[in-house]
Amino acid sequence: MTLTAGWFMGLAAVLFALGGAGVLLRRNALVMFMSIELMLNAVNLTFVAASKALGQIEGQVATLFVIVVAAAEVTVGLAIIVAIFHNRASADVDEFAELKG
Amino acid sequence: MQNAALLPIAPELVLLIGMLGVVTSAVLLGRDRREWGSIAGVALAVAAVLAVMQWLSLGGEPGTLHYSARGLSIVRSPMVVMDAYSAFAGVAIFSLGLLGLLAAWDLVETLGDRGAEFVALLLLAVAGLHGMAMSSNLVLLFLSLETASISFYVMAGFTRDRLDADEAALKYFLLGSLASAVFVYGIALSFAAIGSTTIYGAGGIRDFFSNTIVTERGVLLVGIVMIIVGLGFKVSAAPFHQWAPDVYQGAPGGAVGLMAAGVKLAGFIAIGRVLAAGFAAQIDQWASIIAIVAGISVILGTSLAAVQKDVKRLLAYSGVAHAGYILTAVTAGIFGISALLFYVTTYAAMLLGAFAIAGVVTGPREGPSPFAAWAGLRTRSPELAMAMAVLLLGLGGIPFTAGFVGKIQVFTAAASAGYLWLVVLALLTTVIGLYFYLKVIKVMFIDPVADDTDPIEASITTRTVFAVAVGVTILFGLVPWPLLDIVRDALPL
Amino acid sequence: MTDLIWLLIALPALGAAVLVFFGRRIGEPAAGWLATATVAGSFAVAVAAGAGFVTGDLHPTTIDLFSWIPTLGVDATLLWDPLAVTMTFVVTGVGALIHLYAIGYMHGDPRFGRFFAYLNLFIASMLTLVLAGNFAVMFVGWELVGLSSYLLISFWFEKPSAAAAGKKAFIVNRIGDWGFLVALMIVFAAFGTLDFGTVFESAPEVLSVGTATAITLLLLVGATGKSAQLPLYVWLPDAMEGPTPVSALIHAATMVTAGVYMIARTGALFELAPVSQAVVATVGVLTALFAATIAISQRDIKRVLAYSTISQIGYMIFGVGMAAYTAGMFHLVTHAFFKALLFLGAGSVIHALGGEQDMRKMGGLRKVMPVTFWTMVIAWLAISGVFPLAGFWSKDEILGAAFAKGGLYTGLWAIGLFTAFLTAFYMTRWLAMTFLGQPRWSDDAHPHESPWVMTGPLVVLALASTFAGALNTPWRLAFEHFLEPSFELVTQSLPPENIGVVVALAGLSLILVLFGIAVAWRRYTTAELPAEAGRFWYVTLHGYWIDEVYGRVFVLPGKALSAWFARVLDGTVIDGFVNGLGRTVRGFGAAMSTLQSGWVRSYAAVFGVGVLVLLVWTLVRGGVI
Amino acid sequence: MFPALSVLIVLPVLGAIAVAVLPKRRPELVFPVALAASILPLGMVLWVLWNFQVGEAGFQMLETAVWSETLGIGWKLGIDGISLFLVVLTAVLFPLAIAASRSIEDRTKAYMVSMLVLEAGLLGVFLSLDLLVFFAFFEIVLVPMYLLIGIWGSGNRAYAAIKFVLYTAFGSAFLLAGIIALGLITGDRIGATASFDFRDMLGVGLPASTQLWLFAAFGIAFAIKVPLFPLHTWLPDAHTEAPTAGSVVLAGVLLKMGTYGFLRFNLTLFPQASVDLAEVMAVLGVIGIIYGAAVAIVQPDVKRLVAYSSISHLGFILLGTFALTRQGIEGGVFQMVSHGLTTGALFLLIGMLYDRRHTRRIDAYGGIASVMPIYAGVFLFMAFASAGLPSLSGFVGEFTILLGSYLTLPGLAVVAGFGVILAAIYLLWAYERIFTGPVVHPENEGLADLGFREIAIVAPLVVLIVALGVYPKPMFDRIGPSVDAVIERIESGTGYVAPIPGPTLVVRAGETGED
Repeated sequence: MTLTAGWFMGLAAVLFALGGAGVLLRRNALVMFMSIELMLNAVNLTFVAASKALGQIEGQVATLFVIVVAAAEVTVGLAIIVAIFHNRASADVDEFAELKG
Repeated sequence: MQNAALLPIAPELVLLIGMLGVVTSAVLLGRDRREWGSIAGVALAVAAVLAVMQWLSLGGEPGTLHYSARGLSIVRSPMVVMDAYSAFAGVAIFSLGLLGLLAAWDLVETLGDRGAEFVALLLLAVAGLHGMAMSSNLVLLFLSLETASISFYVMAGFTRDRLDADEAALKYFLLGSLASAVFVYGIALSFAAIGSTTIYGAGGIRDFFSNTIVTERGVLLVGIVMIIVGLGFKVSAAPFHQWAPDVYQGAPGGAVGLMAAGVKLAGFIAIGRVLAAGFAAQIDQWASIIAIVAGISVILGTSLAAVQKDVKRLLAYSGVAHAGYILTAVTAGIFGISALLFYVTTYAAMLLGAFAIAGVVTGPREGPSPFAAWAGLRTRSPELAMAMAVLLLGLGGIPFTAGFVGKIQVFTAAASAGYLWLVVLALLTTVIGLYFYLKVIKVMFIDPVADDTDPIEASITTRTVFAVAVGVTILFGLVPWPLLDIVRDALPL
Repeated sequence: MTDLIWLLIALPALGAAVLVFFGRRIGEPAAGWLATATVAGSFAVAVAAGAGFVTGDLHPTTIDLFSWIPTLGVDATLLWDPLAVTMTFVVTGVGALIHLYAIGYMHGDPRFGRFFAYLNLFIASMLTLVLAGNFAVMFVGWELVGLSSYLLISFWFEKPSAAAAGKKAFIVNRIGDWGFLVALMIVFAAFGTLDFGTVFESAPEVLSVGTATAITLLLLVGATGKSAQLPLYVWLPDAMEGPTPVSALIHAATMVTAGVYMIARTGALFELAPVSQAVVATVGVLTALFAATIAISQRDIKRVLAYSTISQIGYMIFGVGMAAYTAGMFHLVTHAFFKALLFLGAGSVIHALGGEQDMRKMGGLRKVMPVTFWTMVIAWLAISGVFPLAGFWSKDEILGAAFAKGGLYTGLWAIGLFTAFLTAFYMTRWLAMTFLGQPRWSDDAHPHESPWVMTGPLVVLALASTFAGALNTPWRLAFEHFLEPSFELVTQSLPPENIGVVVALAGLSLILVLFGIAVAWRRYTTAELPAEAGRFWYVTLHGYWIDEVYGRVFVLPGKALSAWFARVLDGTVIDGFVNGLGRTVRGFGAAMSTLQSGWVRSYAAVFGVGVLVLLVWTLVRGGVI
Repeated sequence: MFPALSVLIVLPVLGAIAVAVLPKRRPELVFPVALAASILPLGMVLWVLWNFQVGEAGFQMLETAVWSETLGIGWKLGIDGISLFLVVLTAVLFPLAIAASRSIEDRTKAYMVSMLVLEAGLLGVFLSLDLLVFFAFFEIVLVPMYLLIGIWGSGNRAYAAIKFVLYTAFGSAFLLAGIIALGLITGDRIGATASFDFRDMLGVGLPASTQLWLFAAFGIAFAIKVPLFPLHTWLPDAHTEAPTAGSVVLAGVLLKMGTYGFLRFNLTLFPQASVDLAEVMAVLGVIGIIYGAAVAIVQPDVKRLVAYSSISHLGFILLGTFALTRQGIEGGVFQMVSHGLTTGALFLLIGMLYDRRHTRRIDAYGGIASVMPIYAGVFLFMAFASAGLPSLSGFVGEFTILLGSYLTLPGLAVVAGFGVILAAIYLLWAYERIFTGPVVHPENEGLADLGFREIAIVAPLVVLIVALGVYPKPMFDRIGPSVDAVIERIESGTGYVAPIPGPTLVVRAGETGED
């Protein structure tokens, strides 16, 4: 059995789903955010796998951009989470439900 | 044309230079000096002028393709496209940005030395918004979208001391990141199916569809759905809309206008580019998805707006409905683009104006804007009340406002695409729309005056903003023909 | 001269207009004189223009004034023929006298001018009705007399009963008008025109018996309303709330005979519908009997006359119903004289007694009011049908015609004959209770004879009541010949050819009448009024409670239904649905807003579900899974 | 050529602007300026009336300015016999309504601006030949009306105002969908993206099923406006709570937008559907006649009573229209005008009483005729005019309608005739309770009779009502050709033959009865 691109993309899909489940199930903002990072990495895996299979470099380039974006999100995300922790001494997202309705 | 290579990205360059100028001058000037505001303003104005030049350089020939760069030697297709569509989007987005800056100025003045950061972020966000309009490459589109979004995450929480602003920022950030992940996953999957992330050029997405008969379309469809979801989230189409009310309500009154209007404007322009141009060949696949999303949006948006007691939340939910209305035009593919452009530009202006007024009524730093604060506004500030009334009527699609002309167009487009049921559904929800817009008018004009009867004075900047918004609403309601002629020509390639 | 027929209507109409606006300024008695002058002027025009028919020089003429409703082809057309002339004479002649009388009667009323405006309006309306050259114009007059009648009955509107009576009159009339209106619809559909000439001439070819019957029965509905016949007579007794000249003019002499006139006018249509004719005759004679039985026990001086009017018009309807048009019209004319006379006499009495109308508080007025009394004696004999006064000739002509027709009509004749007996009885009772016997009026009443403007008309009318019979006697059918041009298209029912039979019939009825008079005379010229106790008196005094029955059967359920419509159907059902729709939208919104819980993870969940649903739906639709 | 119709629409708008820019410190100028601004269109209308070519069936004084080729929209105005008198009615009622608004003290300026904008909108509705522009005017009317009811109304005004707007907007939603669909179909036929030109649309032969759908879409909007049972419950609330001028305009002109729409659009654009649905519509009309009248009888509020009477009267118009006979339709057009005059006058009169006593409850009055004789006289006149008394305008309309509808819908015409009886009942009973009898409430004793200004307001209506009742020919001469054109259009578009009354009708009825 050879590992075709399909396997990698399947793995990526599983990772993506796991990341999504993490967002839904974890209450800590940081962990949720990490789950999103996991999803982004699943995307990267997909890009790379497809790029390899198609013989296109475009996908690999895309991966770099996604990584950069993920990094940018981290900085901003952490800043926001820190600010909110500063204000409320908690990072539990279930406690932030002032705005609703 | 000489130096054409730089013209397509010239506005972005100007904005980035402006951003640097703002940050450095803020450091140089020190506290309590806000001259950097004019730098930002000039940058935005120059960007808008450059967009006009882009339009003119196309020589009135819609759809002339200009590449900004040859790209990497292996990649034969362009990253950036300059066509009538992107040029029009440029004019609209940069003008909106300028108005957004004016609207935010009251807020900026309260921010002290952090004001410059805010303005810099604003410029960055605007650059990102227009990047969405000119991207030929989906990854660049993602990048632009993230540039704008991340700036907005920060702007939403800029008044850090306020709990609701924090909450808004966190929600916006978490959900926005989630949506971005889905969006970029969609790009990856469509890349896997097509072999390109670029719309135009040899080997691009359009090229692929014109040369290939797609038989295995599973991955492609998943990709398209996820791209729609990602962009649909940005324009707050239901059921991906839930962030919008909370964020709009929690975000500072001075900042929320541009956040809301800008993202809608650029988001729909991107949707038009990606779906109507990029995936035009697959219209039979995605038009019905769009129709469903539009249907859910108009129903949920209006019925939820009908029960709101906060003007900003109400505007957010009505924005969901408006997203639905605009999406009805998307079902017609390329034939709905003119309608989409007309609607979304005028809508953005009205929305920005309405939020600007909210920023005056309940304060530029404040989040919530409950009805109680609006009661009897007519005595506290007849000017604001009148302007708000006009904007609300425009949003409600009353004749002789731009909103009416826009509705006519999007619904005509949808009907011509055969989605008559959607048109009827959407029109019925406009009735509910009328209900809640008039409810606000009732609060302002009919209900007894609240205890707080101090007159409200709007600053010259916000005054300019809602004056322009009201002007757009009425002018393009009475004589929409010039704009109609322009959007007719402003089609993507 | 016929070109100026429009003046007949225009004069009183102008008078009405002037008096409505300037009546108060013109004041008393000038306003009255002005009004009287316009009617007298009309009478003069009528005499001048109608004389030609007596000499036979003139033929029926149609005068087209102007195009009225072009889309229906309806013009404002007047028809000047002997029938119209007859009615015009009655309306303007009797009308002028009553105007004159009213100058005295209404003396001191704060709205003196307004009263004459209304009277003039009535004359103009009535003339429109009788002069109409097509159905539409006739309908105009038909409704306008209803209006005038409403205005005049409720003239003393401060009295709730008067206001209610006026309203009742108009509404009941409207019910009849509905029949008229529907008849016009059918006529228009069938003929394409409403013009009398065209309709009557082409009727035999155009109309089937069924259609003709429908039209004529609907016309009868109209006639029962206006002419107070069964079952729509109920408004007339109440209409006595109006000032007495009104009762005389409208509710005795002229307006209530409009139905008779209308049936006579449309005889060409009735001709084609024998069933309708029988129905009309039956309604007429039954009304005559029915109203006479009620008249017997009434105690109000005017109510007796009101029921008597209903009864007498029953005779006329009976007459025109069986196509005895001349006889019916003849009775119409004579009745106009003696009934107007009776009402004016009653008015004179009421006037003298300061508004008292209860006959039990009268009696013995003979000596105090000699002119009134003697004119009333003539009227009494005339209406009772005593030879040789007017009523005798006209009533017996109707009865004779019925007898001659035979069959069903023999039965009707018998009823009519019996009614003649009743008439004699109750009129004698009326005269006796009012003028004979002992005075029973209250101490503070100071009866006196009325001024000349009131007694003058009495005398003139008394003379007319005495001699009008000569118009048409079996030996000299002047009236019949006069009317001939108007009835060229119809076959009239006539009294028996054999003069001996006529005389015998007349003798029979005269005997019955004298018997009736005798019975009543014995009973009511006593010192003490007989106690009218017993079931018969009780039932008839209350008019068989027909008003109450109508109230229970029509008015109350109608109001209840309306209230149900308003409250339940409109308020609960429809508005409930509408408001419910609004509530549903808001309820849906509220339910959805619970999804908007504020928890970021639930938003993410909704987002995820949305993505999944869209994915599944797209893939299924795309045929992938 | 002189753009008379554009000027007509623009004049009130200019008037509104003029009122709006009046200096704040001169509040006394608002009323005269507004009044003058509403009289100007009346002068213009008289000019139009004078220059109207009698005997011409088509649109006159056409103005065409294409706005957008691609969208097929343009400023296209025209007037024909059907719209002419509705325009006249609008121009006549507005000055009177404004003149009757002296008692408005709160935000007078905004009030007058609303009124003038409303006038422009209504004129636009009747003059537009482009369906989108028509729709724009149709819809814009909601805004000033909402404000008029909501701000200057009485009692439960907020509810009434929003109910009015939502009801109408609900219908408009379908109307707009229908217009868009029809515009696209039309564009398809003439080789453009879309065309909303009414005259282009006339050239499109639609299949019967499409006609049915579009008829329904247009019909719902117009049915709500008319209003037709059971879509009528907005009307009593709106009429009752609106200020006097609002009620006058609402009943006098706004309702006519519905009947006008049916006649102008449904009948001509969807002839087959009109023929197929004629009976249904007529039945609804007749239900309205009886139901409206029946409910009017028991109303304790005099304004509500007149409001329900409007439902009844408008039912007549609908019956006449869908009888699909010349007489019925011409009568309908006539009745639109007549009802505007009589009901407008009744609302004006009620307003005058309301100004004095601030109640509309019937039982708060009684014996008013003794204290206000002139008022009582005028009121009674109007009541009879409304009840269709011959020689007044109401009769001409109803009579023509009934005779015309009997030709095709005999049963319904007969039932509709009962409406005439009921009208007498509710009006006279109300009159009896308000005006006759003794003065029972002491607060009514000192009521002043009509003043000069008030008499001047109602006098023109009295004159018009009598004039139209006695000599309606000039109106019919102008209405007739245009209605004939409508009938011919229905006949040419379907197998329908409009009956000609007279002996031939019997034969034809027999023929059609067999096949």
